[in-house]
This record gives sequence, C-alpha cells and structure tokens, in this order.
Amino acid sequence: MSLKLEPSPEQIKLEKVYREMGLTDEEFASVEKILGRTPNYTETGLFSVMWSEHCSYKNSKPVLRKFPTKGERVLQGPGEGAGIVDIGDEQAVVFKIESHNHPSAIEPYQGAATGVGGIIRDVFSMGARPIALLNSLRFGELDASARVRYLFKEVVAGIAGYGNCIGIPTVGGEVQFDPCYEGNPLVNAMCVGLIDHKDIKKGQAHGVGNTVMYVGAKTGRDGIHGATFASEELSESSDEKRPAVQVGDPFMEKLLIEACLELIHSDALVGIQDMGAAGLTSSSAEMASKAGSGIEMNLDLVPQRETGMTAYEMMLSESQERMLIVVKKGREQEIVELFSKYDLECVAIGTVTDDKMLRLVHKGEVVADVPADSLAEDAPVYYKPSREPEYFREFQAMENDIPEVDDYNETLINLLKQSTIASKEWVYDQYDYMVRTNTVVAPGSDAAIVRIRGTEKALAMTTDCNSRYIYLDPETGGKIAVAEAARNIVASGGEPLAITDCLNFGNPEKPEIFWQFEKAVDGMSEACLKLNAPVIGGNVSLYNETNGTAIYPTPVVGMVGLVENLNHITTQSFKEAGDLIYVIGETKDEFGGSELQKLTYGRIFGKAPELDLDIEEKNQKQVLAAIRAGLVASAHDIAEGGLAVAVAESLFGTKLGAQIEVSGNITSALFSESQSRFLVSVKKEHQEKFESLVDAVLIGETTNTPNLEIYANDKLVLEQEVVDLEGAWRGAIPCLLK
Amino acid sequence: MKFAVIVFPGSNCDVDMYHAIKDELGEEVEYVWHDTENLDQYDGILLPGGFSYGDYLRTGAIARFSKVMQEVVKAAKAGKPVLGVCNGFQILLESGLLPGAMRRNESLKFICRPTQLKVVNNETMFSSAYGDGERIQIPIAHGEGNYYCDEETLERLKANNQIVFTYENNPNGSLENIAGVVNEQGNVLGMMPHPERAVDELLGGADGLKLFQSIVKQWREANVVKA
Amino acid sequence: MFKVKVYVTLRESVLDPQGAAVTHSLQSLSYHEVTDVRIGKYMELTIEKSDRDVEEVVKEVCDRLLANPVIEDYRYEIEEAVAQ
Amino acid sequence: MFKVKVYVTLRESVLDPQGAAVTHSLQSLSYHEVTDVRIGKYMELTIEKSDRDVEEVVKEVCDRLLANPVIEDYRYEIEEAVAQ
Ligand SMILES: Nc1ncnc2c1ncn2[C@@H]1O[C@H](COP(=O)(O)OP(=O)(O)O)[C@@H](O)[C@H]1O
Ligand SMILES: [Mg+2]
Repeated sequence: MSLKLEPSPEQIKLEKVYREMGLTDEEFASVEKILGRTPNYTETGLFSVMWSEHCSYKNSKPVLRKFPTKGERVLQGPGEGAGIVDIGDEQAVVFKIESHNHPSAIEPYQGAATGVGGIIRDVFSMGARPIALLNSLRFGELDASARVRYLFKEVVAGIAGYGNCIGIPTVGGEVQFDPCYEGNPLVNAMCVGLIDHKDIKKGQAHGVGNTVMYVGAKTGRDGIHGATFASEELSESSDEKRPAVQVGDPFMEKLLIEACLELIHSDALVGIQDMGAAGLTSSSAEMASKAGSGIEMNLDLVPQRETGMTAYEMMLSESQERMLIVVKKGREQEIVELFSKYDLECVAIGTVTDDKMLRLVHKGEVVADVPADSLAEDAPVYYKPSREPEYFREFQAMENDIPEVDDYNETLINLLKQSTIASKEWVYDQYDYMVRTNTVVAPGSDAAIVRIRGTEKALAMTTDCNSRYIYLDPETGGKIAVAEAARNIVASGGEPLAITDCLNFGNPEKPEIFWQFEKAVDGMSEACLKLNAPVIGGNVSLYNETNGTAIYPTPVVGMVGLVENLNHITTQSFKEAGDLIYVIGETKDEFGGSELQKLTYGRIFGKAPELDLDIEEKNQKQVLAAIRAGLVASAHDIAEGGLAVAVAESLFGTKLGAQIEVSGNITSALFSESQSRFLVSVKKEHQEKFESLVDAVLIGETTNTPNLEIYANDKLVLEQEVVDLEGAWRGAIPCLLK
Repeated sequence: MKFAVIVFPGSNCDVDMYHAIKDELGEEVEYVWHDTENLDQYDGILLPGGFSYGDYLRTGAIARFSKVMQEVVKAAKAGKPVLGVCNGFQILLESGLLPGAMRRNESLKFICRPTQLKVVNNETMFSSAYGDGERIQIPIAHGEGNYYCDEETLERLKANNQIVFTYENNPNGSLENIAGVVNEQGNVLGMMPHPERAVDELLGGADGLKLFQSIVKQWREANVVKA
Repeated sequence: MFKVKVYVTLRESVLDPQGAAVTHSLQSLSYHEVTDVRIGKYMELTIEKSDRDVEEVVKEVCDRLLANPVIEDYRYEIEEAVAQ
Repeated sequence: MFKVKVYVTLRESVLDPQGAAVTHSLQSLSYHEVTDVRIGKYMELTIEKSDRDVEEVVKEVCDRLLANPVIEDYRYEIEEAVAQ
C-alpha cells in the first residue's frame, strides 16, 4: 500500500488530487502563489491538514475573536496548548477542553480514550502536572437502539480506561441524551493541571542551531488525515475514508508525563509541544512559526512502527503519545538519558534554522520546503453567510406554555427517571475519581472540588451546556451555559476564574448553522464579561451532522473556580434536620426546552428561559458571600427539572426529609426552569444573618422523617418517600442499559 | 519507622501512599524506583496501586520481574512488613509471595467507590488496631479484584486465619468475599481496597489509618522497646 | 454439537501496546531472540446444532460481537464434536 | 526465524467472567445455539534463531510470563518461517 506511486505536482493540479485531501481550488491556488510553484504531494498534504478547519479555524476565527480573553489573572490566553490562570502563591491553574467526536463515533472506546490522552498532553506540555479530568458527553436516547447503548458504554469505558490507567482522577462531567446526537455523539474531554509560575513552558522553537527532538511512541500509519476527517460530516462513506484508528497507550503517556515534568526543570529545554491533530506537521510548523524561526527535519530519523512509510504518511500520522521538543545544542545526550530512565525513546530529528522554512529531508532528498508561517498562520479566513432560521422566528412568536400536570407525584418520579436528570453513578462509578487523594468533592454534587496540597485552597471545576436552550435561542442559551457553569462553581464555594469552551456545531456552510454559532458565541461572551470569567482556550468541532441533520448547537463550557479556603467547600446535600430551606431567584412560567416540556410533548419548542445577567451576578455574589461567611449548610443550583428535582437531589443519600411550601402556579413553582436560582439550606441559628446578606425566600425545613412533602396554598400537593424518589433516580440509567 | 514506597513504571497511587505515611501517619517514607537493588535501610515495604507496565498482559505480571522484587522477596523472608495495595496486591500474587490470582471483576467494569469491609482477623501486624469483626469503610478502585484460589488453598487460608478483610457487599465477585489476605508468616498483606485513600476526614473517612498504625505499633514493640 | 475456535487479532497497522510491553519485558529478561509479540484473543465456543448453518452463525457472531471490525480481524475453525 | 502461536486459556475449574458475559449477551441477541464461550489469549511471537532450543525458550517464556499457572493453561505451536 505504501509503495503506490505518489502523483506528481502536475497530476495533483490537473487531476485536482488536492480536493480529496480537503483543499478547495482557491486554496490550492493560494498555496501555489505562496510557494511560487506547484506543491508536490507531501507539501499538498501539509497544507491540507494545516488549513483544515480543525487546525486553522478558518471558518470560526472571525467569531472566536469576540470572546473576552483577558483578565487580571490570565497568564496565558488562547493560542498555546492550554490556557493558564493565576491562583496566587506563585501557582497557576492550566486547563483546556477538546472534542473527539468523530473518532468516537467510529470506534467509541479508542476514540474516547485517545481524546483523553490528547487533552492531557496539551496540559503537561505547558509544564503543568495534570490533576483532574472532566468530560461532557452527548448521545442519542438510550432506548433508541443497541448502537446508542454500545456507543455510550464504550465511550465511558474508554474514558475510564485511559484516565484510570494514567492515574489522573476523572472528577466530573455531564452526559445528556437527545435524538439529535444519535448519529453523531459528542465526546469532549477536559484536563486541569497545576503549575508553578516559574515552570511555564511554551511550544516555541527558538535559537538557530538548537536541536529538534522526538519523544515517545513510534510513528505508524494511524490517523492519517484525522484532522481533515474531523472537518467533514459523517456519512455512509465515512467508513471507507476512515483513517487507521488510533489506539491509546496510557502507560506510554504516564511515562511521558513523568519524564516531561522532570524535563521542564532542565535548563537545556527550549520549547515543548505535543503532537496532536496533524501530528509532526502542526507541532513543527507551529513551534517554528511562533518563534519566528524555521525547522529542518530528517524524516529518516523519525522512529517508525511500520516499514516503508513515506514522508507524506509520517508528517500526517496522528499516532498518539508523541511530543516534539527543542533543546539547546550540545545538550542532547543528557536529554536522551533523562528519557531513558523512563524507557522512552528520544531522538534528534532536526535543527532550528533562521530561514523561517519548514524543510523536510527524506532518503537524501528535500521532500518539502514551505514557509512555516504559511502553514500555521496563513490559512484562509472565511466569513460565512449567516441567516436567522425560520424555526427561531416561530419559537420566538410563541406564548409561554405551561404543560398540564394532574399528578405532581408521578411527574416528579418521571422527571427523576429522565436519563438527562437521572443519577450518573453508572458512569462515574467507573472512573477512579480519588487517585492522588485530593478529591474533596467527588462526582455527584454540583462542581467537583480538588484541593491543592500544602495550601488552604482548592479548585472547583465543572462542565455545562444545556443544548436545548441553545437550540431554541442560541444567544440566550449561550449565556445560560456560562451562567450555569458559574452557578455550579459558586454553589460549591468557589469563585469563577475562567472558562475553556468546546464549540460543537453542525456544518458552518449552512447559513442557519453559522447563525447559531455566531449567536451562541455572542451570548457566551456577554456572560463571560459580566461574570468575570474570560475564555482562556477551547476547541471548535464543526460538521457534526449525520446525513444532513445537525446536532443541537452544543457549546460546552468548562469552568474552573478558586475556593479560597477549604472551609468554604459546600455540597448540594442537606446536612441536618431542622435546617431552613431557601430559594434565591425568581421563578417564572418558563418551560421552553425544559425537561417537563420534553416529557409532556416529546419535543421542545418556544422560548428559552430568560437570563438577566445583572440578576445572575447579584445572586451569585450573594450566595458566595453567605458561603464565605459560613452561613450556608448546603447549596445547589436549580437546573433541569426545576425546584422539585433540586430538592429531591439535595435529599438523596442523607436519610433526611423536607417540608416545603410553594405559592403561585404549582407546576411552575415545582418544575419551571427559570434561571439564576439556587436552593440552599441554612442552620436556624444563622437565619437572621443569612437573610440580611441574601435576598432569599424561605420555603421550608429539613426533617428527620425521610419524606418529601410539598404544600401549596396550605394543601399537600406532593408527598413521597425519599427512597422511592431515590430509587427512580438511581435505577433509571442501569435499567435502560439492561 | 522508615517506609519504602516502591515505584514501578505505571504506578499511580505511589503519591497517595507516600502522603498517607508522611502527612497523616507522621513516619519517615521514601519513594524507591523499581530498579533499586537494596532495601536494607527500610523497615516496611509498600507496593502501591496503579497500572504497573500498563497492566498489559495480566495485572502485575510484568512488574514482578523488576529488579526490586528480589529485594522485596528478601525483605518478606526477613519478616519485614510488606503491604501490597490493589496493583501492589496483584504483583504480590504474581510473584508468588501470596497465594491465588486475580480475575476481572464480575461486572467486567472498573469500579471506584467506598466499600464496607469486615476485619475478620485483627491479630495480624496489619490489623491489630482494629476491633475483632470491626466494620470499616475503605474505597476500592479496580478492574481486576476478583480474587481466586483453588479449594485446597482456600482451606489453608482459612485454617491459618490468613483472610484479614472481607467485603460486606461483594463488589467484584471475589471468592468468599475476600478483600485482603496475609501470607502464612503474617508479614505480607495484600488487599484490593485502598487504606491509603482513607486517612483524612476531609476526603471522606479515615478508617484506613489504623492499618498503618498497626504496622508501626508492632514495629515499635519489636524494635524500639527492646532496644 | 460444534466446538468452534475463534482467533481475533489486531489489524497489522493498529498499535498493540500490550504486545509492545510484553516484547520489551522479554527483552529485559534477556530473551533477546523474541523480537516481536502481538496479542489477540482466543475464544472457544460451544454451539448446538440448530436449523441455521453453523458457519453462518459463527460469522455473524464474530462480526456483531466477538471482533471489532474497525481494528480487528478474525478467523475461526469449526469442528464437529461427538456429544458425550 | 520462528513464528510461534501461543494459546492461553483459563483453567476449566476457574469461572470466566468475560466468557460468561459474552455467552449472556449472545443469548439475548437470540443466538440460543451458542451455549458456552470461554475467552483466552492468542499470541503470536516472532523468535529469531539462537543457540537455545526454540521450544525450550517458548516453554520458559510461557511459564514465567505469558501464562499464570494458578489460573491458566497454555499450549503452543512452533513453525519455522523462511526469512524474507
Ligand atoms: N460524564 C460524567 N463524568 C463524570 N461525572 C459526571 C458525568 N456526568 C455527570 N457527572 C456528575 O454527576 C453530577 C450531576 O451532573 P449534572 O446532572 O450534569 O449536574 P448539574 O446539572 O448540576 O451540572 C455532577 O457531579 C457531575 O460531575
Ligand atoms: Mg448543578
């Protein structure tokens, strides 16, 4: 297979071979212009991957510029492997989220596993110690088909398999189920790392004459053109186009982490970058481009797993667990020795030059000679047309609809069984969320909390995105995604620091999809500004469609917050009988995109819940102030399923009960999904102080009898034993998987 | 008392073990790399959890050939306390220091959660600080903790009181609910649950601390008091 | 009754981390003559006679469940066994 | 050069959770004729000629590393391959 003859430059041009690689006629013409000649096969390959949406963001760049990326704490914004935020004491937190949707649709276990591996490399290539993993997953409905269940099980197993083996706790995430994800599941993985300011490293190839070294797994033919593949819709023919699937080797990566974290303390190190999408091509071109230098590499020296690999194949391979480093000339041997302690191969494959070219030599011949900047920086930028979709106008014109509920008891049980609300224990039971013994709040509460050893501080982290709201109204939904993430952080006792985002959308060439994309980013940006959570990095995954149908717009927000003192850590569970239960925030008749609407009608429509960022900010500030003042026993954000679900969740695992009194429209009071709300419990002795600090409505009390009783206008409208509620909630997902 | 935490390529609970000893137990402890050829200076040997060599082939199968394992065998023969947790237990099984073998969990899934254990033998150097039959909560985190041995071995384990911990609700299919066993001499303990993850109330419980305290107590009695 | 043996192996171009680790370990145990190890699965199925052709059943079962066609190949041997 | 195939299987008396799970899911996919599945490992070793007898090497390697005698049995086939 490797011996098949590569087309000549003339053939590439005449037969338009570049089209198969994903370049358009115009793009090919501009490559010719840049080079002043027709590119050969290898060069065409380099441009095609580097100019793919996945690597160049050519369709999304103009929109991404809207994100606020600066802040007093931001040490590194978008552009490097991962963003960095100061947390005081000369320490910083490093984090990033990334998608692995298409590989996971094809081979769910390995696709998810290598997604985790990739995001971990982004973090430790900055010099940070990875301390936690999170994920955000979307699948079709579990009862839709055996294929959906297979994808769900295997993706979870793949995430677990990689994270557990490598020994980084998977502490949180989210999973949602909706028919729009049936053919195109989403697998987004996030990694959080910790670093001392002095250890921050960048992926730059400075210093003419310095040595470029290759570390880690050997290069095989796996994943060739993976980045291009990720930039296309999935279709029946995807199977044939499929690159050889990458298999993750978490053991190799564990060794790489330990070795690289030792390496960053060496003054021989100049730059380091992982080989992610477009492997050797992107890492070398970007390192040279960022440093304003060039790189020359001899591909004969690249460690190879298979025989007869061509330059094209080596440069485009996406074999996992590889890093590219630049070290000071003459210091190579000590680096080789450092890696050999970990049984890792480290070989010199090139040098830094001053001519700004990426030059590749293979078997004594120059097989590519192109400006590094042209690959990394000069990809075309497209301003796609955008159009407000018909459905949006229809939804906006609708009156708020309150679904009819005759039996509140039954409705609550049914909501708790909805797979999106139901307990995700089946998932996180498979994740080693405790390894490294810093996980103070494990999966199952709002945000996860990981302490920072040797300090009184901790980090709160979460991923959030309710794509139903975003589909109904991308701008409002985008705000909600950011606000909800911040609410989760605040409810856990943290203050939002920054976000990373993973923008999963359909085909941007469709104006309606592009409109969703723009609007969602507008909404997110506004919320980020208001809530003081700049965007420090992220990832775009477009073309999430199967046979022409797009997923809901799904811009996942990964947020990290700082818990100033371990004493502030707060969970959602009620603590003691006799505590007062409060709601913060106003409840309106809002059911567009809600769980109750979905349950009642089997579909979603209407307006998304409103979000007033001033109110959001005020409520968050008040709750956080009360938590810091030690006045709050438990706190939970009121999200999917509304107040009744939030109360039920706060009761699970506690042996307590609750008596609640609500007013107004009962269905709205119990199940509306109005935003900016919290459910907190407070010890009686703190009542006065708490009420002076927070605008909250007292709605009831926790009790010693494990029952949930809800009264409206002095009438008992809902009465359930907590065991029954908890059974429904816990059993739902395992039951769907049987 | 001075402990060694053995680090194999792919160990990942080495840090947990180290901090449990240093921060919570307050004893001396050092990381020891797998190619070390001498463990004489250590009073207790700890084999931590993780995925040594990726646990490729079989859990613990490759690690047992590490250089340091000959020293671990020597230390065990010399009567020093040797504790293997999770992957450490699997390595002890593969190396023959403990009887039996591990199979995949019955559910075929990795399981991470707190479990209730019963201390069925509190007369070992690892369990003397617990009450007889005491129920304790210690987390598990493994994909292959389904302990197996043949009947004859099981009879021997029972006859010699070598079963130290059992699960209250068997999470993995383990024979006779076995969670931890000692060797005949009583100085080598292997267990799947992670006592080093249960030493701090902040992280959800400290029932594992007594295990380490038992080791130190016995060592003090044998060495310090006499001296 | 049939005894069926199924061999599932990773495709040639697919990375085999297990095999690599075992090869490495054998090398360091001084078995330098062992230059490569690839690890796959071996399964023994017992299949009763039914109205369906046994080979058809085996193929289907391999395609649907026993092997992952994206990364694995399989082959099988069918042997008729005399019931005891 | 030799191509060696090694088959490692769980001992009869040892319950095989993986095999049991596969049998179960085949049943639920209505392959009722498949009454039992046992899952083991299949390994392909490439061994260069050396001064040691190849069979001796294979046996040793199996005993020491490739199989765990407490729960597993193994068998092997050695084939001399013509070097290309
Ligand atoms: N894929 C997952 N991985 C790990 N933890 C998860 C996952 N999905 C959900 N969880 C955990 O389950 C809990 C509830 O999740 P979710 O219902 O999404 O909460 P919320 O609505 O408060 O964001 C959280 O602690 C979350 O971290
Ligand atoms: Mg929440």
